[in-house]
Amino acid sequence: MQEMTLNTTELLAIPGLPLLAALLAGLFGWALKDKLSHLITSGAVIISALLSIHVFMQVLDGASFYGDYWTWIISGDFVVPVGMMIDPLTALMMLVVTIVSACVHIYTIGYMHGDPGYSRFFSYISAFTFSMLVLVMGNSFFTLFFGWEAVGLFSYLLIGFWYKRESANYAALKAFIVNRIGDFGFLIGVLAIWFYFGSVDYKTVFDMVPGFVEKGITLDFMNWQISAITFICLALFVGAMGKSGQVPLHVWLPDSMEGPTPISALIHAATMVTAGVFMVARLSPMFEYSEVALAAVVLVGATTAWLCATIGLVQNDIKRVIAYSTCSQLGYMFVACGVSAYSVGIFHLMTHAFFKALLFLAAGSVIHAVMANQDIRKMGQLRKYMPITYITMFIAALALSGVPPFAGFWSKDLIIEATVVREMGWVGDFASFAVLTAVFMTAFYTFRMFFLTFHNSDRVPAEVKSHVHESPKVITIPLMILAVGALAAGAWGVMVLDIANPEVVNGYFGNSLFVLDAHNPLKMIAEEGEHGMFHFLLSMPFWLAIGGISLAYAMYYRETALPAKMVAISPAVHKFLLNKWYWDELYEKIFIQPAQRLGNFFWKSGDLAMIDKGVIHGGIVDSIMSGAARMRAMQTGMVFHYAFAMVIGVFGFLTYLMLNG
Amino acid sequence: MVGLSEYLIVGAALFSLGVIGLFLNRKNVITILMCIELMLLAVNINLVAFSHFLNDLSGQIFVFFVLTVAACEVAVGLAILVSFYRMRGSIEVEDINTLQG
Amino acid sequence: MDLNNVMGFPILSLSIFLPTLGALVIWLFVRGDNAVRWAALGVSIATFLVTLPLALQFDTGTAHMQFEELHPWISVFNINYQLGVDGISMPFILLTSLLTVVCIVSAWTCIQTRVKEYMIAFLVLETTLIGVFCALDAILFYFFWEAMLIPMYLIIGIWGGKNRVYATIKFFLYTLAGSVLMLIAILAMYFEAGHTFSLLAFMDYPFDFTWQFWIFIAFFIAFAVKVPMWPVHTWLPDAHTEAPTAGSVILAGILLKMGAYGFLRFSLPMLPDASQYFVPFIVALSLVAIIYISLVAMMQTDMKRLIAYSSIAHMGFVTLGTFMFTQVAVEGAVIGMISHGFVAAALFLCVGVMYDRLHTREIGDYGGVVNVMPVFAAVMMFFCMANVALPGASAFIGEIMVLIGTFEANPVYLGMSTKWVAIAAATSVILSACYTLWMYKRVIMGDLIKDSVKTMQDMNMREFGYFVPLIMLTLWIGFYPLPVLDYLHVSVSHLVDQATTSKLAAAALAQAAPVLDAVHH
Amino acid sequence: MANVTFPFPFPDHLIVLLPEMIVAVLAMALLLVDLFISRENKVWTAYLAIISIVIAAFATLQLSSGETVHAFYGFFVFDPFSAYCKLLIYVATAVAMVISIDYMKDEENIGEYYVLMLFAMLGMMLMVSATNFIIMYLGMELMALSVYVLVAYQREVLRANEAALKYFILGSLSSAMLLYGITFLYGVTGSFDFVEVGNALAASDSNARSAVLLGLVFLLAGLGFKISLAPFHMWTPDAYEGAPTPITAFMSVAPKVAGFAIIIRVMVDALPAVQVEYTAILTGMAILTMAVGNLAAIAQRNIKRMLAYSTVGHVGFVILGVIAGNADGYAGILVYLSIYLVMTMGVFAIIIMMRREGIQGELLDDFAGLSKVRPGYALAMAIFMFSLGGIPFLAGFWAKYAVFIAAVEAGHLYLVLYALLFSAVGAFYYIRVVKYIYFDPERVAFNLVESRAMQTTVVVMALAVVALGIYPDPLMDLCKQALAGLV
Repeated sequence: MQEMTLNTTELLAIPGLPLLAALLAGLFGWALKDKLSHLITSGAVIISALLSIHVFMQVLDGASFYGDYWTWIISGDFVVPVGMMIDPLTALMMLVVTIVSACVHIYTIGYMHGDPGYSRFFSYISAFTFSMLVLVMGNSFFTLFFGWEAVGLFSYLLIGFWYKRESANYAALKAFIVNRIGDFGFLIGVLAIWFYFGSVDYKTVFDMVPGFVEKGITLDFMNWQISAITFICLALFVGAMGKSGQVPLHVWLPDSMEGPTPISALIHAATMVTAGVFMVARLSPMFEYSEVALAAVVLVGATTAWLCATIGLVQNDIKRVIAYSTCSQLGYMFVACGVSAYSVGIFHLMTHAFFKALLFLAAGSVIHAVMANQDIRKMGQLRKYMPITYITMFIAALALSGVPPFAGFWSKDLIIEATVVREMGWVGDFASFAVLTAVFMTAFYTFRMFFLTFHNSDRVPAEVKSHVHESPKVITIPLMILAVGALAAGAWGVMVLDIANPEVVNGYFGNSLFVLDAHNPLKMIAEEGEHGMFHFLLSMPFWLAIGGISLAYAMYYRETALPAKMVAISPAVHKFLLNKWYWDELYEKIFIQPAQRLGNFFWKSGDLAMIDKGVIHGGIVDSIMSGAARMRAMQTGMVFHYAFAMVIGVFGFLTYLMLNG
Repeated sequence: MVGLSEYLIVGAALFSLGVIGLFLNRKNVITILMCIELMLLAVNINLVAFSHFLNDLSGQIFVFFVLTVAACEVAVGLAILVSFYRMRGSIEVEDINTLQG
Repeated sequence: MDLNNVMGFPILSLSIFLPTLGALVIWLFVRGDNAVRWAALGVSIATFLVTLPLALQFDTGTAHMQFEELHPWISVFNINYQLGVDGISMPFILLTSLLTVVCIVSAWTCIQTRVKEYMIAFLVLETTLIGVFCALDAILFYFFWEAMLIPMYLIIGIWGGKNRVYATIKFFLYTLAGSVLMLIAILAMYFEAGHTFSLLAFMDYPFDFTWQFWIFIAFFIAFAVKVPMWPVHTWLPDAHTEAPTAGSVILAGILLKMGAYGFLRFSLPMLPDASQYFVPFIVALSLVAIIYISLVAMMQTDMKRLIAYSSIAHMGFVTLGTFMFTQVAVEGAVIGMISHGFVAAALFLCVGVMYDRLHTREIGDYGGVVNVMPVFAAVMMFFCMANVALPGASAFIGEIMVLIGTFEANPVYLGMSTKWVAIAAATSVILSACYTLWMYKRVIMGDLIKDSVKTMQDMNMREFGYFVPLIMLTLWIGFYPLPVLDYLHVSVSHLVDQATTSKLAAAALAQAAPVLDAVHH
Repeated sequence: MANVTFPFPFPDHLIVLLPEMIVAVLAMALLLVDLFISRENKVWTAYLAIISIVIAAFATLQLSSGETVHAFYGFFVFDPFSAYCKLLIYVATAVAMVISIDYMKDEENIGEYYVLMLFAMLGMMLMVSATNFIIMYLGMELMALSVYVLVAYQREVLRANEAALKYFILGSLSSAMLLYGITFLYGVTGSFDFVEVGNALAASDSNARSAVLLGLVFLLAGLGFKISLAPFHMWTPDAYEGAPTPITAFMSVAPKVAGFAIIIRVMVDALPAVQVEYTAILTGMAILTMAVGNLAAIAQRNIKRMLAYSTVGHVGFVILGVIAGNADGYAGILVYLSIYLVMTMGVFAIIIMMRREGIQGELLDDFAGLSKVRPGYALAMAIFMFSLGGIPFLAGFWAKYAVFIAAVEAGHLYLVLYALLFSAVGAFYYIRVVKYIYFDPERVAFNLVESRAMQTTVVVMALAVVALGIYPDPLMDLCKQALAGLV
């Protein structure tokens, strides 16, 4: 069967153009001036987006691509080829990445206007786009890792973009290091994959997995055994946790909001943070064979979904609320993957990309309007000033809450159903509980934020008020484009991509995802019963979402005393949530401080006291010095002592000879 | 009959006296010179005794050399001592102590 | 076309002695600081050009020594002037000649006193360093190895910081104490292997285990001091901290490699059984270097000291890879060394750039440097990221190869397979990020608060100029390491063969031979 | 007594004594000539003395044919070994004279100074050519008595007198011990001739064993004193510090050469039968010597005293060649001594120049900052110091190498390890001098007393150190050949 292949040049151009643009803007930004910088980068990314759409169309028609371009490392058997693998999963990711990125580029023109680091910023986001594309388009674990690290780098650079702000620098550092903890796991996974499969490209490895699993190879640590495939999957999943902000590695994601808002939209909502989900989906041929790993994915995802939602309930920073919702939604995606509904997870990834990017950009628009204030307690009634932002944000909020027919509903509903249907023991029960309650909370905090921002009473400080205005077109147009996505992506997914169709395994994704028959949740959903068009009216998630919105309406639509009363009921709980479950403090206590103490101990007690002072100085140098002093003292200057020494010497040697002779 | 060992014992005794005198005496450098002479005397007794019992003249010839050299040695030694006395004003052994350490 | 084979052209001798000849000319004939600088630059560039053909004409198809030269030197003791390079040593020669150019340029303005002596010291140092990598005669090797101490002692002592005397004497004595043991080991091998000092003969001679054991220990101490490995590393932070910038560059870039190179040249091929025997020990020390030292690095307040500790940690990877006896790991170790030559050197240069402006190395004295030195901040960011071993930087290639090689080496030590060693070593991914970026944050990022920092000027073209080749090389090896790996393949696989082929059977045979003869007769 | 028959044919090889005769005659002649040289022209005494040495050297070179020639009924030998040692002694004496010229020009009766050096040299020449304990003793005493006087030459300096007195007392003690030892060897063997003693010892029965051992220990004590082996070294620092600096230079090289030469000869010819015993004793002495010399030097502030201890340390290394007991070892000793001569003379030349107005120039502090004012001397001093420390590309490395490899060959691996560790310890005080020169700021002005002769000495010695460091082959070859007749 002759498969349609894609045009190599076109494929190369998709990541290539942003890279080129980034290099131009980065190296020659000083010469290009602002306008040329943003033209080059935005132009490149828009072309990339168009090409991606073109590729996507072709892929829809069944085209694909798999090939190596060059070899990165050769050493003995260890060969690292670099190439591309374009299949439906990749194509969809490219689509999401480039479109969101293009929107963010355009948006940035307005948002970052006048910033001293203007062209640098464009250079970074273009380079980020390149890295993300490498991540999704690559055909081996090494390209994945390369992209993985590169997006981490640009995330770091962009979070710390406003380098004058101490908090931003701290957040950037934190993001990088927490991500590195994940990368540590990823790296180990890659090592193990090379070791067990002797290859690092997807195709070879995936083909070998079933046979490998049958061999039942285990890994020993002391007396403890673990199946190799589980080990690999868990190690890789640690990487995914780091990148996608899953508990307990989620702490960096809310802090990353210190970066400029376009970044929050692009990197910390739509694309980079979803890389973990992408990875799990991409590696579905491996995860499918490890029940333990899948359970871990579900457990972590569900915990995150629920835990971050609770924190989101009480946050006052507009971006942080959205950030916690991002964590939470990522948790949903992982749950989806964990219950083997990979296609649904990716589907949610896509819809989430649109509505969350929109949410962030709209929030950015608000922040822009109120002069960089992010505290929702100091907003209110903004709908009067910025109608477009208001409407687009409303759409995004509904989408996030999971209200039909907005995008989020379709995907989230499927996830919840899949979770409920799939039998996974206590993990499954917990996951079902978590994803359901989180729906309620999501709806509540989203609309709490929404109402406090656009309704409620007008709490905008007077000096800011004169400045509040609707954002310029470069900002609103991307909002509108994304709003379309937030509106329609869900339905489009179900209609066009066949996500919910139990008849076609993985729907649109086909072979790019792998599900064991026994795991296929969509089939299980189908077996549960017929789903009509208005089935949602009977489903729990829908009503939970409505309930959440209603509660938010009751408490926050107008200024009421309810919130204060709620706090008064259980101040401890409120404080606990407000302080984000004290994760940061916990890490400070159990990791950072001990590490610093240990470092200091090793340095002061180990290097300085023990080795230098103890052995080198105290032991060797001191004994030499005291030996020298003793030798010096023996040289008394008295002739009779000298003579005595000679005589002693003679008799000493004589005695020795007589005794040993 | 006085045998070789008796001579040697005398020699050893003299030599020991010389050595012991050398480092027990802390008063006068002259005494040290005398101790050295004593040791050389012991050497000579040994040589002569051996020479006699071996029937070999070379030992006795050596004695003459030793005597001559000893004389030279004393001459040089006394000269240095005089020079030292001029500078230091003392020939006590314990006063020869500026160089040390 | 091999220059050597065709024309008998002594390219290695030329590379070794050109710098010293240049130094001699400068000493005798060049007057005036600026003239000296230009002359030294000229000499170093000429040396670099002379070493280039080594790479261009290198035959990657053979593990034999190339560009060999052999002349009797001290006939009484059968010591020869024997030079030659293989794929393992050749890159280091180029690295040396390149870094010397960088060092000379970097010292252009910051060395104002005794310029002539400084340049001469560096050129002489270059001679000794290249000599170490070329020598195929053990005494010649030792000769260059030790001779290196003299210029280095002077460089740190004369042009160093406040505490330079302590640092330089510590450096000198530490290294000397280590290397006297190497001399005794060499002498022992000389007698055991039949009165020859040829490294190649040592490699072929079947030492029995007792010999290997003790010789290995002696070599190990000498090399471990140089690498340096915990717990004989404490000279390095002091030496680095006090050395002038270029001194740190050459120290980190080349001198540390000499130790690991020694392992590759002596321990592995000559003493395979002892090397195998000591693997758990060395693995343990390497892990200590990676983890313990990284934690120590994190707590440093002096930038140079921090980078010095980071060097030790990175060299932990090198020793780990070296003693895994797999092709990938050993090649990774070599790449790691080369890469560290660029990255650590560049980081020291970065500190040097700042030091030239504020004359302090304390992290706390900086902050917000990016505001006044954006280009510099970008360059330093690049090298910090390279130090963290981000893919795309040369360090990544080295580390990943070492990890891959370690993971697959797969023997079991102390009841644990090397997989767990690889995993423990991989924590460097986290730790290196912690100390490097934390420093970067404190030094470069932040608002401009300190008045002193406000006065700093961004890099000039000269300063930028010496970073450019380092950036390009770091990226080149990061993205396209194949050319370098090509040099290594055959030599390393030969080395791995040697290191994994036990000499004990042959040794037993050799000892039994006289007995057998006696039986026959 | 009419029929006296000589046990040998009448001496027909007296010609090989030509260098000794030249030195003896010219020295005595110079003593007379000196009376006729006016005070201003006293420098000519030095020149004449040097010329005498050159003539003697010329004669020695002419005579040396690689053959071993005995003279004086076998009391005296002229072989390549003695010729080489004599050449070293000539060089050491001549250089010591060259560097004396400026230093001693204000002394009274300077003529006798050079004559005494010539006599001391004559004593050493006899020592290296002696094949008989009598000649050995006479040579040794001639040398010692002359040197006692030379040490005390600055009569108005207290410490010079004190140094001489101490040296004299202990020297006499050691002579007595040496003689006492010799008497026992004589008593057992009935001869003073080395070879006959050797043969007789080999044949002697075990009854005589304790007498032999007694003789051996006393003999070694006496010989060890001359070359400053611990515990018979204690005169060394005091005498070196007190003596005029050129004499210190002279003493730290020439008598050592003679001493080692005679030790080698005695060991090879007379004592092979007790090699195990003397090796044990010498090993003990070597261990002590290396430790004492290298450690005590660290604590010194006076560079002459430091160099005295350093000499002790070096002697500890050199003696390894004797312990090795093979041709390589003896050749190594010659290599070591040759190189040591070059380094030491260079160092002392610089130290002498450091004596300037009001400053003795003997303290380490006095060298502080030398490199800034006189980079050339600083470089030379650094070269000498690194060389003394045994760092390669300088000659000192090969010196150590030559004896160590012989000791390893003889199976003394641990001893060599010990020696190497102490050479690392020793490096500390050498590089500390470099530290003063290069790293410290100057504290006092440098108005060096320079002369063409001194400068030449420094330059030649520095160049020699570097040249021998890079290509020591000819020297090593020469030393190997010098042993041809001996072993």
